[in-house]
Amino acid sequence: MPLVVRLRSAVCLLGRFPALAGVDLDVHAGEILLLAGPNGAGKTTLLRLVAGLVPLYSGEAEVLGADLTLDRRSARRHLALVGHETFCYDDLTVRENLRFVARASGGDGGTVDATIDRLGLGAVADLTHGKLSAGQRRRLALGTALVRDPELLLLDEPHAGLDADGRAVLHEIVAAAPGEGRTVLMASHELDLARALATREIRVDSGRTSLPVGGPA
Amino acid sequence: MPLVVRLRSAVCLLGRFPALAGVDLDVHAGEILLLAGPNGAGKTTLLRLVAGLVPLYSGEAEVLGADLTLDRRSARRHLALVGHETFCYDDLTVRENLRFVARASGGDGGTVDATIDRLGLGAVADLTHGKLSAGQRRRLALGTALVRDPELLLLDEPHAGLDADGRAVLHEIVAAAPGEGRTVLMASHELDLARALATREIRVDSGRTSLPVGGPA
Amino acid sequence: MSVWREAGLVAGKDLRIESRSRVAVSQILPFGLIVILLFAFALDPDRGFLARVAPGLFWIAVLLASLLAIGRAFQTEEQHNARDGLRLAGLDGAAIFLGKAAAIALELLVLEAILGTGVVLLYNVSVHGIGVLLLTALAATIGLAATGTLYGVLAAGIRLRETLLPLLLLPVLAPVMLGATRAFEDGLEGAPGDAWPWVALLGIFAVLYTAIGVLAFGPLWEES
Amino acid sequence: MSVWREAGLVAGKDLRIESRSRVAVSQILPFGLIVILLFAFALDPDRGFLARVAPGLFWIAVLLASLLAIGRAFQTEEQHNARDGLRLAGLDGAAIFLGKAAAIALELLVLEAILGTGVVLLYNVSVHGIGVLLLTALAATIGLAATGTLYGVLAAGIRLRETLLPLLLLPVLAPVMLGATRAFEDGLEGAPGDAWPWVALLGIFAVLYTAIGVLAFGPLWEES
Amino acid sequence: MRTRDRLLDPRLSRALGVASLVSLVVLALFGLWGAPEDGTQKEAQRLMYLHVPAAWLAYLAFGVTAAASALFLWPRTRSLVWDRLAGASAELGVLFTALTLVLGSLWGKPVWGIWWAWDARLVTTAVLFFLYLGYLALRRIPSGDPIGSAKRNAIAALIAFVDVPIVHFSVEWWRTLHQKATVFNPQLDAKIDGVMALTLWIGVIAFTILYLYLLDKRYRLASLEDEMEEREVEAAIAERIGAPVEVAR
Ligand code: HEM
Ligand SMILES: Nc1ncnc2c1ncn2[C@@H]1O[C@H](COP(=O)(O)OP(=O)(O)OP(=O)(O)O)[C@@H](O)[C@H]1O
Ligand SMILES: Nc1ncnc2c1ncn2[C@@H]1O[C@H](COP(=O)(O)OP(=O)(O)OP(=O)(O)O)[C@@H](O)[C@H]1O
Ligand SMILES: [Mg+2]
Ligand SMILES: [Mg+2]
Repeated sequence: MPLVVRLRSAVCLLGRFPALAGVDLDVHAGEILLLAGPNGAGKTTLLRLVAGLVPLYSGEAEVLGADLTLDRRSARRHLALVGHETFCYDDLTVRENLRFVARASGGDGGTVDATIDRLGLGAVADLTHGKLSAGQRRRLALGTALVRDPELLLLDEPHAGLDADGRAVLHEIVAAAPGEGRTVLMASHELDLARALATREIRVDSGRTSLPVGGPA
Repeated sequence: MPLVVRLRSAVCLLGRFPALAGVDLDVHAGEILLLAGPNGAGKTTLLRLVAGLVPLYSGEAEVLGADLTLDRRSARRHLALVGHETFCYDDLTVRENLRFVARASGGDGGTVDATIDRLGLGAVADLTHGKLSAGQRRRLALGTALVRDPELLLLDEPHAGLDADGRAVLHEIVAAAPGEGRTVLMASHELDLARALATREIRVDSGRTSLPVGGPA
Repeated sequence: MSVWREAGLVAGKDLRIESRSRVAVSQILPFGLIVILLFAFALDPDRGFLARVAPGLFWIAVLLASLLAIGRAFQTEEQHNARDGLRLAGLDGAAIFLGKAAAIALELLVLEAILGTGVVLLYNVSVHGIGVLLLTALAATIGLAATGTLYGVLAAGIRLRETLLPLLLLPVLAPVMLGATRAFEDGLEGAPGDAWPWVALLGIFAVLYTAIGVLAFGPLWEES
Repeated sequence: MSVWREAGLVAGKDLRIESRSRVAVSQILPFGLIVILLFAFALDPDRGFLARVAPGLFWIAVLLASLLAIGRAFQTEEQHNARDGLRLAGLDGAAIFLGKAAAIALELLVLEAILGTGVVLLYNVSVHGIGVLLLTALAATIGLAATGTLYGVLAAGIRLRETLLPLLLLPVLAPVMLGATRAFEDGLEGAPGDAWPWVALLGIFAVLYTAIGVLAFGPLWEES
Repeated sequence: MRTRDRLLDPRLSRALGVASLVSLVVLALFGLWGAPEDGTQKEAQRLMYLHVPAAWLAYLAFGVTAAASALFLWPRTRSLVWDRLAGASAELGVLFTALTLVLGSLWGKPVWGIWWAWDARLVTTAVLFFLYLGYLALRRIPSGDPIGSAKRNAIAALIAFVDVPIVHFSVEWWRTLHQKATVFNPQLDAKIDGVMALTLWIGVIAFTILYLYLLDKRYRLASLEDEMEEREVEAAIAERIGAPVEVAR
């Protein structure tokens, strides 16, 4: 199976601090890979590197066949990131935010209503982002990733802030991903929930990936 | 035992939306009370009302003996809130942020170093808030609450973003609270972890509190 | 998807946000009007050179208001890191540039029309050579919007954009302001012949910066 | 804890944030200098009235720069909702007001010294009556800082503070600007006698707004 | 909170409406034919009978706003009635200020040869206009706390009122193109022809009646708006609650 992500001795600097200090990582198509590790380990930085949002300082990085040092845009087109922030506009409604992302990614916005239903955002679909509660925002963030129908789904602590119902929806989405042709790379501190989903787990610590824990290699 | 929080038909508007639509709540001294409920139920609004950060539209609210409609300041002095945001300055370091809060609350900053140790922030104590990872920020937010040595501790999803180690620290802090003369009011979606701590649980839904679930009344 | 469709999408989004928040209409416009009032006050009307310096003051007011408008256009991208979302969407850099610049230019044109009316009434200016004035305003506005958008992205992502942007922009926009002022002066003095070189200069500036923007915005946007 | 200690704490925090981020030094100051340059451009030095209108232009530049400084002082309170943290700390409203205003006034005084030097050099102004000028600047600065802080909190918490603040502040500050301009004119023309009423007016304004601030800031801060 | 929902008895209000109509007609008769033509300004001077009352009524309206705001801030008289009154009066004040500016400009063209001059009186009046526009903008910002935002509004109104004396004394403090105070001069010794003075006073009375009438109407509108908002909120609460929930303590 082809490699979706391939990192070799990848180093990323935040300011002058090596948030990633030489990471090696292979992610295979169809995997659900869990990144676990303590606060400040570099999980968020790793996901942002793969998404092409922070630059590579040294080493090699290939995502969806594109070399990140040469061409970040073509990889970005086919992946989606749910980060600590929502990437949404405060003055647009839930529906408008989703439609904008869908159309900007080249779609026609036809899946927006289905996504709103799937995420249980029906009641707040016409409320602007600025008025949403923390959990409603997390659901919307998940929605903006789904409407793009990505090949690679990057999730940064997707459980945080979601209620039981939201977690069930998240579980269902991630579990269905391989069947829909998606690969998932997920950082989480909800180890029990995340492990129930993951096909493999990798530990990130002090800006390095260390021996994989559990799951098939 | 005296009532720490007493709400009667409390209504709070966000814009024109009744985020709290008539809440009755009694919190007794020394309790660890868990607020559970779906996304958008009004938990954050309830905590912010008790903290005197959102105004009461109608109803009665008394916190630590002070009537919130007349005097929010004197209640605020003796409580602390760990909210979705950190209330910190991006350009101040962890230590400076903690020292400012401690001194602004009338203390002399003598407990700052101990708090840094307790929360495992030693390695980043001289890093500015802007550079912290998500979990490090949550720890700092917890720290700003602790240095104030509050009688009433309000926690809004304190588990979110914390790693295993951070959760252990949180657990220890909350469990020790009654012994240190603190009352705790906590909203959380990590029900297993939170229930292990709580002495009582109340469900919040659609801006109302409903029947208590589990725990002694 | 064509660049034009993408540009339309971005411009539509920005204009919709403006129609919700009404920052330009209810805040930037009054700001411009008040600046015009202040100038008049500071320059002591008795001495009677207000009408003579009206073009310069008008363009300073437009410039200051447009700094606010540009700041606002990039502020919306920074809340909740929307900029990262836009980068992930994979829109063409040229399209983002054209869309944002078009939205800003539209807002500025409305602003100029109203501020211009204000200046004419308040500074007691008699209007001649309306054609020259309109062309000047159009060329200058395109220049302002293109440069502003380009520099807006240079300053974007920097935590202090709000205060840094004016610093970056003012020196670059000084020539636009100078050219537009001279063209307005000549136009108002009934010497449109003298104005044309200035209009041409503004036109060149507008084309130049639009071209630079179309080419450079993509890479800048990706890196910022 | 005394009001003065609390005010010192707040001022110290704000000045420390400034010393880290250097917004005032590296961005607001250059902005002011560029505005002064722009005026020179727009008002065409050949006609030779730059020196005469120098006081007015100086105070407009100071005013615009101080809008930025005030905006910045409240922007720091809005990141991560720091304002809520400050409210929870239970500081006295008067102390917060005095602390923030003092920090702003200090920054503005430095700014004025440098911009003033710039104006003298660029506009070719000859300086007389330095005593009047210094007193004027002091009174006007206190007035600017007090009013700015008071209005800063009126607009605080409103999502569009950045653009609303200038709108609210400019009309209130117009009299300060006028008074300071006239006092500078009289001072520079070597007629300090004419300047004193203006200085007195500025003094009254400063005292009045400081008093209003000390009384009103608390309730405003609590409600906003 | 229950508050007074009308300012005046409806019959009194109706009477005021009629009275303001009648007095405006009398003013027109006196202003256009009764009062003598001015020696130097000719017919243009007749604008005074509108311009000056408009300016004074603007002062009065802002004064009422300030007084009502102070009454709101005073804990013993705190009531939303004062907030509503302050808002209604400020709107009328802005209206009268706009009228003063427009009429002054119309008058300036024939007399001074220009629509607008950079004169202290004119500029401070314009500043006044913008100041209260800002105040009205501030009032419109929604908040879930009627008392809290009323407090904020009240403080803003008191700050803004500082400009009113500045407008009045501007002609004394600065050399101005605009006329110095002739009626309310520092000596309180009106220097004005008898019939002219009478006409001016008719204008002031007519405008005052009109102001009271409009104030009552605007207050009524505001209280209806508040009532409607209250009902909307109650409906929203009922909707949020949906089926009755068992309440826990
Ligand atoms: C846009 C232009 C003008 C504005 C904004 C303006 C504003 C005002 C204001 C605010 C007042 C009230 C003063 C007070 O009692 O405190 C006033 C009064 C008056 N104005 Fe004007 N005015 C303007 C133009 C004119 C013109 C063109 C004339 C005639 C030459 C004029 C003649 C007067 C007179 C006679 C009074 C009454 C003075 C007194 O007895 O106090 N105004 N104006
Ligand atoms: N400019 C800087 N100087 C020094 N250290 C920095 C700087 N910027 C970021 N850091 C550090 O880099 C690391 C970034 O970690 P990252 O956000 O990737 O962690 P994470 O694994 O996502 O943690 P969390 O679980 O808390 O979200 C943190 O330890 C942070 O303190
Ligand atoms: N202006 C508004 N108009 C309508 N609804 C609003 C407005 N502002 C907030 N809301 C709604 O008010 C509710 C606020 O809920 P709150 O943030 O207290 O929820 P929560 O229980 O903390 O949820 P979460 O678990 O997601 O954090 C949300 O349902 C939100 O959609
Ligand atoms: Mg992280
Ligand atoms: Mg919440």
